[in-house]
Amino acid sequence: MKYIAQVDGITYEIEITPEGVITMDGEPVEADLLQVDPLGLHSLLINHQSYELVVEEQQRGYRVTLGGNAFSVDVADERQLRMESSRADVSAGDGDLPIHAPIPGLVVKVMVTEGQTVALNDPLVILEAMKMENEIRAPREGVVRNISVQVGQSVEGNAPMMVLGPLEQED
Amino acid sequence: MKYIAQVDGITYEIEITPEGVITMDGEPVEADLLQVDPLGLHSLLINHQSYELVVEEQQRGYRVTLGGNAFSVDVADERQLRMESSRADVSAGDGDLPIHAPIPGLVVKVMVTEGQTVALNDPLVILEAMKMENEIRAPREGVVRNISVQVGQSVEGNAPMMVLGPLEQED
Amino acid sequence: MFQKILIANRGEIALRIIRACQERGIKTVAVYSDADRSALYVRYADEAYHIGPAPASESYLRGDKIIEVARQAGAEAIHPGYGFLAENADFAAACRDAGVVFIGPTPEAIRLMGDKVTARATVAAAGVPLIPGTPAGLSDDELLAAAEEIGYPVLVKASAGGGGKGMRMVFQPEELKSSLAAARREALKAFGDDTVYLEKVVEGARHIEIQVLADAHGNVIHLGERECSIQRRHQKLVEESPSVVVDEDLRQRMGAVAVAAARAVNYVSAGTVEFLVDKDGNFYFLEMNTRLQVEHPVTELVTGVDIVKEMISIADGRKLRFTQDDIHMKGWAIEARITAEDPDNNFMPSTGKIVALREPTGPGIRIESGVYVGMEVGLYYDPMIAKLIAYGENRAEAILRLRRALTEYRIAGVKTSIPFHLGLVDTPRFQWGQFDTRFLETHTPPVTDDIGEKRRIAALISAMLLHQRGQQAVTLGHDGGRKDGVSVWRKAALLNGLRRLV
Amino acid sequence: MFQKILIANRGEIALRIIRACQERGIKTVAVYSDADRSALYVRYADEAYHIGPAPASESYLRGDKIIEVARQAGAEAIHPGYGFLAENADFAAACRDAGVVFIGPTPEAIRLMGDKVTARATVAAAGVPLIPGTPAGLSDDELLAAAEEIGYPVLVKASAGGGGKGMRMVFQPEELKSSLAAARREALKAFGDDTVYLEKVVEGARHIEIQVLADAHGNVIHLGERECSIQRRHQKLVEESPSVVVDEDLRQRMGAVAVAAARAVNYVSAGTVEFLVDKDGNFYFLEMNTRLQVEHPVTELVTGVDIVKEMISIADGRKLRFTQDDIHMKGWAIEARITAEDPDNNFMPSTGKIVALREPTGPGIRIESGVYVGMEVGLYYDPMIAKLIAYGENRAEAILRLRRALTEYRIAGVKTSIPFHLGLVDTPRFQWGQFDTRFLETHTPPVTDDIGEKRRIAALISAMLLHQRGQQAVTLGHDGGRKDGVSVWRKAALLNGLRRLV
Repeated sequence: MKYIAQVDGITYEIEITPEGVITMDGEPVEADLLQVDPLGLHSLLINHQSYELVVEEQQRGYRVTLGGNAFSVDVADERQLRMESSRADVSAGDGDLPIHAPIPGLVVKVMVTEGQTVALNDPLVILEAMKMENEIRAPREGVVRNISVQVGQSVEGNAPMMVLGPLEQED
Repeated sequence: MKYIAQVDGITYEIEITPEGVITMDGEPVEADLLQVDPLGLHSLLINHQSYELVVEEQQRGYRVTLGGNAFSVDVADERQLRMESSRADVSAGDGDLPIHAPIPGLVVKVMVTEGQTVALNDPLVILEAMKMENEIRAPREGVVRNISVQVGQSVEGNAPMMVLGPLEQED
Repeated sequence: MFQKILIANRGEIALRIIRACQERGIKTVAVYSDADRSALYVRYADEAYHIGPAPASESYLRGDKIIEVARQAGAEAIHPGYGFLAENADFAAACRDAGVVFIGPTPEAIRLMGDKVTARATVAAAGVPLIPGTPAGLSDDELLAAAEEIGYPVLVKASAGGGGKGMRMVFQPEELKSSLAAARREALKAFGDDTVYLEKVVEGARHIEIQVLADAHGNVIHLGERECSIQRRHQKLVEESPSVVVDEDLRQRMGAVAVAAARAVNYVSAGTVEFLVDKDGNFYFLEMNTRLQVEHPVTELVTGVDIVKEMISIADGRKLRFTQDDIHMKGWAIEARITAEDPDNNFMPSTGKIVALREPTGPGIRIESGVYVGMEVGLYYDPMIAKLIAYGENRAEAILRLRRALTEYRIAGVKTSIPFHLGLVDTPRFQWGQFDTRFLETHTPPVTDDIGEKRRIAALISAMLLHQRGQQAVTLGHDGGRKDGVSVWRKAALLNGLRRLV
Repeated sequence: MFQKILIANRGEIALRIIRACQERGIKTVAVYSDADRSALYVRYADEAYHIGPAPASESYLRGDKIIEVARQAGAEAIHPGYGFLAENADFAAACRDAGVVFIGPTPEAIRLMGDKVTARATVAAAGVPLIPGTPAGLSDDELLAAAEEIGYPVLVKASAGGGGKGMRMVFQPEELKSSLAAARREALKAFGDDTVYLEKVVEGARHIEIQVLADAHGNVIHLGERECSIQRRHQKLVEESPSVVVDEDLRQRMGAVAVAAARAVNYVSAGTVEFLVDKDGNFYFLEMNTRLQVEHPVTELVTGVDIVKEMISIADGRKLRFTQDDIHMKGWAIEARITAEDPDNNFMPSTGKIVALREPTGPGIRIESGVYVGMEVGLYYDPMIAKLIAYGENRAEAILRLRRALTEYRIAGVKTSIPFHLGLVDTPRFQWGQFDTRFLETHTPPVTDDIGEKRRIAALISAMLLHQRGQQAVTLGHDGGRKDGVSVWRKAALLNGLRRLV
């Protein structure tokens, strides 16, 4: 069976035979995997290199914690992917970028208005959480649209706050 | 509902109303119980006294670990007990005491023969485990019967090894 | 000695105080909000009382409720830890009025040191050197003028401040107005008082503080210095003792000044006098923290003095067991604050449930932690969830042990500052001790360089787990179908090895 | 320095050595049997190799396999830990022949000290005082006659012995014959050699040992003493450093003798010279352990020297970094061995799966542990699963910290020695330091006095859980139906409180 795993936008191809023999991106891998406790702690030996990982299940795939870093892995087998791609929607235009609240918090200040053009790293909103003010900055340039938060409002983590549209084309 | 709990041969009566109000052996108890993690760790506040306990389920009841001590608690509600007692067997005569291997191990020496009379604490069998010899001693006086182990044999934990019968009556 | 002490705090520091009490045979009373019913310190205390909902203002800041619990439980003294009510003079006074011993300084000393302006005037009179700056209470325009005189960069500070709240560094005149506004807004929210003042920025300055201990009989000693220059937005992240820039002569001079500052307010209990030390070894008074400090363990490790137990003895009216001559520093200790923040995302607070945990142990490692499996890390309280302290023969060994312990830390469910600390200990300038309080503004510690390898492993294990799930009909059980002691994976690995031999 | 070291051991000591390597930047290779695939040390090592089935004779004692793994993995040195191959001269020689550094003494030194009779003759020639006894190899009848001469009680000891195996104390002539038989049987099984000898029992004796460090350049120093008199069946249960009966003068005299003993065999690496000290301060050589000792952490804590890291440096050919004058003992350290044994049932080995675990932390506590949730504690290996070491300013503080840490220990799934240790620290004679090696034969530490209360609580929680299960239709979830932040139990408690007010 062939599996496709995506982490941080990078795609890996892993093939596993019914006997458990593994090939990763064309290279054979000698791996021994063991779940240590019911909490998701795993021990993995790859070509005798020892790794300890914590694995949590997610909607599709796993959240893997390894040495202080956490990775969200989207994994599926080939058949699954084929079925999904056949009914995939046309993806939204890549010009619109929704800005979500990265944490729950209190909106202390909204620093932009609709229609305003912002540059990379311009401050958009100040969210107060854990008694500290956190500046939410623009992840790229764009035009502010659909501001859906206002000062004094509490927002949940991941709540949409506004949309960054594409810069006006000069044509 | 009334519950009967037995620990180390001691019986406790606990009554719990549908609202969760608790009476233990006639005394009211103010208790707040919370399971902390999926491994069975519990926090219990009794009249504001704080206790941390690990609870494992057993066939009937629980194994409760509290501050280095582990207790096997046999607990049932009244209805259950009533049903059981109505079909209870006549218990075995209290003269026969089976001697089980307290641990798995290798039988290094059998120090008694069938028909032999032993006193309290007389050595019966030497079991080797974890590279140490462990003497299994008579838990009371009696006459040795049905020895079912022999030197060189490996026994499982809790395997029957022999029976201590009652001393011959002088009448 | 007290029979029972109430701890008016939560998290790791509550546990720290419980341990000190247990080691003195004193019973402990914990108080908890709705968010902390299952907390470690609640489970480790002898008694626990609920005091309100999660927001601190309705629970841990409710001095009245806490004193009431102390009465009800029969606690003779209250230890406030740090934060919450620790530097609240009114609470200390209310304890006194209620006949409960407040384990800390007098309300008067807290009040004198609590207002930064009064504090500076008080210690200056005792001969303590100050940083040039303005008085408090000036208008924005007056402050603009004063800033020109002091010279940029200047620091905007809240008069009632502490912990970096309401603090801003300003480099150019045109930034000052907006920074004043932000600082006033934060200060008003945090302390109910938007008074600010300006201070000259001591360039290349290192944050070095002196731990003092004072009893009620007029004896005051110091326990040497701690260096806390590794800060982000004025929040300390790493602390150590001793400091690479403090030699025995400077230590004795700073220590003498710190003792003088404590004497100036008739200080009693443990306290910390904070200084900035410039590159020429001049030092300036910053403020005095009239409480136990987060970073007290590094001092405990190098001096062998248990500061929390000494605080309890002092509150009980005992004389200090040490004179200054009894205090000797041996070895080196470094503390890393483990916070629920995402260092890869601008230290945004990270929330969630702790699903797995294994804390480092072994030689030279001390953990002060409030974390447990099942814990919900929320936004109600400070993001610091644990402290990792490494001790060694010298600074190099302490750093190596810290590094080793950081790689051993297993925590899943929230993002933490661990990757930041791992990067920091691999930074040559940190290793060489070459840094000041602005170090993190100019030096971004390297991120883990093996992130690509880790990503690959995360992908691999995910595919293996998905495969395993598909095979579940054949290989049941959480050990991956290990029935004969050999998993399907190891069998495959052996097979693989054989193939290669062919 | 070595790039990679193989650890030929398992459990807590393998982890201890891995940590030392990591702190020196050395990669580690673990080896494991079928029983240890999921062990902590396997997970914490950089690499891990399977070496055979669970029985030690087929895995951890297979020196040939282990050397082969070292070759395959490119490890330049092997640390044997304690037990298994640590005092196996043939293995040390095989390492040398294979071009792999054995981190320990030479095969010659191991051989000289390994045979107790040769060892005694060798150190006696160097001026080390011996206990009166017989030569080895006498017949039972000869030994019976010799015992009459030495005077009862006598100790039967295995010539190839160690760790209390094959050792018996005999009080009366009529017991000697059966004790000799038992000792020979145990010795034959453990060492493949049933040679025994007799020794006079030094009454009121305390077991006190001196840690030595020797480099390959002829430098030998000692790191002071450890007292290990708290023993059960010649197995150490508690160790401390310093000892209450050793003053500076005795320490220097014993230290000098220990250094002389080490020099007598051209000793290199860390080693321990064991003595019996009688009530008048006379001391007699017992044996020299030519390896790292289980109880080495107490010495590390009071001297600040990391013994394992020094062993690695010495094996690398480096000179000792210390002279005798650099070694100063500060504070007090006590170690409690946590074993999977049932102290309420004659210390029977306890097996099972660890279902819950929380190890103590905080000030002055060091844990060396191989335990984890999910671990199967079996009968293949030594029952010691962890070591709890408490350090304090003085012995009283160390004991109080040990006690505090023992009460914090949460471990479920197997019975452990923790209740024994809790009883011991509450024994006045232990607290006063008044004990000898036979202390536990005559003094049974008190069992927990609140056992009745604990039993009652166990009964109560069981009833509550059963009740909760019955109510499950109403109150789902593992938090006991806590939906609004208040459990059914707390609501009831509040109700209860209200009723009482009425």
